[in-house]
Amino acid sequence: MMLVNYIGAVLLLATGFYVMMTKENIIKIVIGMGIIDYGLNLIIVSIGFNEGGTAPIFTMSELKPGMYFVDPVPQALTLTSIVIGACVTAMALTLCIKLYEEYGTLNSSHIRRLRG
Amino acid sequence: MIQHFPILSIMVLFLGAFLVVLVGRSRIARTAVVSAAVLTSFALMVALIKPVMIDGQIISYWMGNWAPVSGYAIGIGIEVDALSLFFGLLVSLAVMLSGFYSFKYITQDDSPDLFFTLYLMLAGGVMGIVLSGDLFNIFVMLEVMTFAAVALTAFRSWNPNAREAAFKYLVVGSLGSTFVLLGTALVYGQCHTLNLAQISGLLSVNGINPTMTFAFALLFTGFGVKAFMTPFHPIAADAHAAAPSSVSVLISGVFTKTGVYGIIRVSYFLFKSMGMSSMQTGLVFIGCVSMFVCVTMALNQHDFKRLLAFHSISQIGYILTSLGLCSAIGIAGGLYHAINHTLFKGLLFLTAGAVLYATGTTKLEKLGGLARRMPQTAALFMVGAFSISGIPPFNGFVSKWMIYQAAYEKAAETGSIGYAFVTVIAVVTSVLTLASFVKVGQSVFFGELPVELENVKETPLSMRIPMWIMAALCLLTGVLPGLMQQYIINPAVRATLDYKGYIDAMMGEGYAAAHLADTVPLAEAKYTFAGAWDPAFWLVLFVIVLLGVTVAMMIGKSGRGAATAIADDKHDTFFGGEKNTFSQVGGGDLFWGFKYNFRRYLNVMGNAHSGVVNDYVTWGVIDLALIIVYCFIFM
Amino acid sequence: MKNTDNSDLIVKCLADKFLPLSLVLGLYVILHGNISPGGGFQGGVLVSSAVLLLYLAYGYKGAAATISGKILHKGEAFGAICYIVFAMLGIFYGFNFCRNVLFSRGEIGDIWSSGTIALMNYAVGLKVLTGVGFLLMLVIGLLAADPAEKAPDASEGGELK
Amino acid sequence: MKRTLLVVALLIFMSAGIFSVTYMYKNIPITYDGSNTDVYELAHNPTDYDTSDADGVASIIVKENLDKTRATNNVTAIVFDFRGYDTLGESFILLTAITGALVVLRKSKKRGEGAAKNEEH
Repeated sequence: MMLVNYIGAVLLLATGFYVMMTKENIIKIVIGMGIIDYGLNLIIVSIGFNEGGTAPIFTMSELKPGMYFVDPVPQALTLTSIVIGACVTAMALTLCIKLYEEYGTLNSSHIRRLRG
Repeated sequence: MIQHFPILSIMVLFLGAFLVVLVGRSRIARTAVVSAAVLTSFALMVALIKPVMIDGQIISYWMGNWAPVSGYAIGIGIEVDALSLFFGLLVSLAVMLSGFYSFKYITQDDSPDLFFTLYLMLAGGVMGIVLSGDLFNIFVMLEVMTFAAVALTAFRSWNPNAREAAFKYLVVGSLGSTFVLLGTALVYGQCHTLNLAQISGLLSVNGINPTMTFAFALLFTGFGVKAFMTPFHPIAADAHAAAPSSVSVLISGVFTKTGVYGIIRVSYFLFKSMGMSSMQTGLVFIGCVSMFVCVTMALNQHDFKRLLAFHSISQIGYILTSLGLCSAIGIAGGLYHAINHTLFKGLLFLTAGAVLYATGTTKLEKLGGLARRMPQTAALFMVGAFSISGIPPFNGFVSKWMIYQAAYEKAAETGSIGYAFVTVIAVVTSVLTLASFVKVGQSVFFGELPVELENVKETPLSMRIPMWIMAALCLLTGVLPGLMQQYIINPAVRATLDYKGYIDAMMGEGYAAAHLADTVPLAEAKYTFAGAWDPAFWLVLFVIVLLGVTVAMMIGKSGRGAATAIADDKHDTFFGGEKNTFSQVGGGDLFWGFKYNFRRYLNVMGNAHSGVVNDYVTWGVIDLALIIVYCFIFM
Repeated sequence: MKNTDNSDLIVKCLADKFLPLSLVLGLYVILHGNISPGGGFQGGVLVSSAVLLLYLAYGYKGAAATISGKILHKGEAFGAICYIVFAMLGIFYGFNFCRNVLFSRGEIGDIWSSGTIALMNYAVGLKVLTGVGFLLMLVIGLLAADPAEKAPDASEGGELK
Repeated sequence: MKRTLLVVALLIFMSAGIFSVTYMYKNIPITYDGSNTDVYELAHNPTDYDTSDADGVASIIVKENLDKTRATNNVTAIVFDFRGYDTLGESFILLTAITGALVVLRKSKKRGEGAAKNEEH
């Protein structure tokens, strides 16, 4: 079960890299960065998953003998990583807006004043 | 009390950042807040020299008192050993000097409150990285640092290149963060903990399996992005050129050091891969490529700051090379070069900022003859150029000598021709560095003064003082290497090579002995110097040469030589402001022969630095793939 | 995008009804963050969605008349300072940074059962609701701006003349 | 040429990644083996619960959480207490990103003095 998640995460990462490497539209590059974030979040949460575990909350009335939790640490890490991913996207999109204003294009092969 | 110092020196920077937002437009309050923050941070770091560097104490500090339970580190730890403190001192020193410089420098831009907020965030993030003892926390602070650096790169709204540079920087930088986070996740999957000391212990018990090899490659490449090692260096050049100069100081002197610090922690401490000769070869190879490629790229530049940026990465190549040699003198040379790099590179960027402040441009073709108008800046530039080119008695000489010696000893020890070749590359790079600084000096400070720059004035005193301090430190660290080694470098070298104390301080006494039983130290933390290199002699020699030049100059001016040579523009060279009538080649084109002969190579490199962000990502991913393959084969 | 100012009556009415709801829901999530799923971040984002509702109903001018970007920016810094101060309470109490003091009051499951965790939660809530609200204000300001006068809101937090 | 290199690099990344995660799935024990931590027992008797055979930070955190911090939501306890410092950093990131957006979006302005701008390359 988890193997599918792991492999899916690796494939998501590879897709993100592919998008970032080949797509010339800078908005698509930002989308590629987003895909990479999802891959990362998926792999972190999957590392913490535990077959048959419940949400790690001590609600006294619902706990039954023999129950166990999934790993809460990766969930906390994922929360942090989601916020960081959102910040990356926000920052990159503001830069895209400005770049479009300045260059009149979203094509990354035309946004290349700095070279050589 | 003393155990609170590291966290306070981080938090004081962040608090300063938020207070700057709150005080808003009041200039005096802002200056006071920023000065207080950077001074307190530096003072707290200096106060730690005595216990950590001299007494050998290691400060471990658990956030919220969550000390390890049943041998597992449940909280986030801050740990300061000599290596962390070494980088902490470096960071806080550069932040302080550059911060004082920016008070005046930034008056040419709007919204200084935002500038100082981001500036302090960048500083706090870097401090957070080098003092942290937790892998995920390092990632978080890495992101704080990256965002602040990206925003500061885009800060100059009047610079049309700033947004482009920032976007490239953000894309490639987030690629590096991705690698670091993926590596962290895989390490958590293996060790079920995020504490550096515990990971180090558990990894040597469990051994290296394929997952950990993959994680190592990812972490190494991720920190390599932060250090701008070779396939990632174009973004560094863009960012340095677009950012305000005081931020360039931080990006080159401080930001890259976190990458170096991360590489040391990952390869020496976490995975202990530096014991393998294959990994040493790999790091030395990366360092040499960075060193050589960037110095040749620098020869071809026409922008002052962009040229300095390429030199910055070239010097990082020196540091990586000598760290890859994995002998005591190699590490000592690398760390010494790290501190020198921060000082002389900071000085050079600040002089570039002074030129930009006074003239409004950094194009080499548009500058010239500034030595007469800005004599102090010119002198400071000379100090920086001498230091970076490794001319005694300045500090670059000492560390470069140590690196040459380390490479040569490694060659003698292993009997491999490759390491001897490394020495050759290092020396050649040093020569090329000197060559390109001759070019910069000729085209910025000497030669003919353009008409537009007639009214240029020397920069204000508040900008010159930090530069003079840096220049003095350049000379001091060059003249007093014994003192530096005894109190700063050698403890850090010992901490790099013998990390059992670090693990014990973090996880409790005996943890290292239980987990690292059969690990032998990589090398003995002792070294001696070869050759006649007592810096005092060099200082005396330097003073004699300086006196000789002065005397010759005075004799020439006294008119005695007028009988044989008529005083005209032709004999007026090298003090700035002379006419270009008698020189066929302008300063910016000084090495036309070299450029012509190497035009194929330079064309290839110029095309590789295409400026398209997709290409940079592609080089990065290809580099990652190469490192993965290398690690899977040899590790 | 231009005609958002004279928007529909239905949208206005719905926004009037839903704005308090989203505020209450967001504040509930912030205030109960330490004992139920959610927390400062999620609740803060919920509250800051009020900015979007205002924008949908009344356009950028309506939103800017109600909410001051400058205050939001300062509020964010204030929230961050509060967070650091609550974290530093540990040092004042003789423990380490980030130490949870004032806990062990009340039963497990009460709001006050978790000491400074709750306070930090609220500080993060304040920080996120102001921060994300400010970000949204910036972006809708960009959407609403005429090509002639770009991003009038951007001067709110910065020091532009 | 570049295209080929790109595809090869991606294939290397994918194969190495899939190999690594498969190895991790097969040979490395999962992080927090639930059967070792009976949370029902723990919830009713938090102080005496035995964690000597811990298999990761998680089992200790779950136990210490109920014993010491008394927050019922483990994730919140980790986010704000055990790893509160990370959350601090996370909120710094948010503030940095927002300040960065403000810096990028602010109106562009001419340089104060010295008319020459940084020209095109």
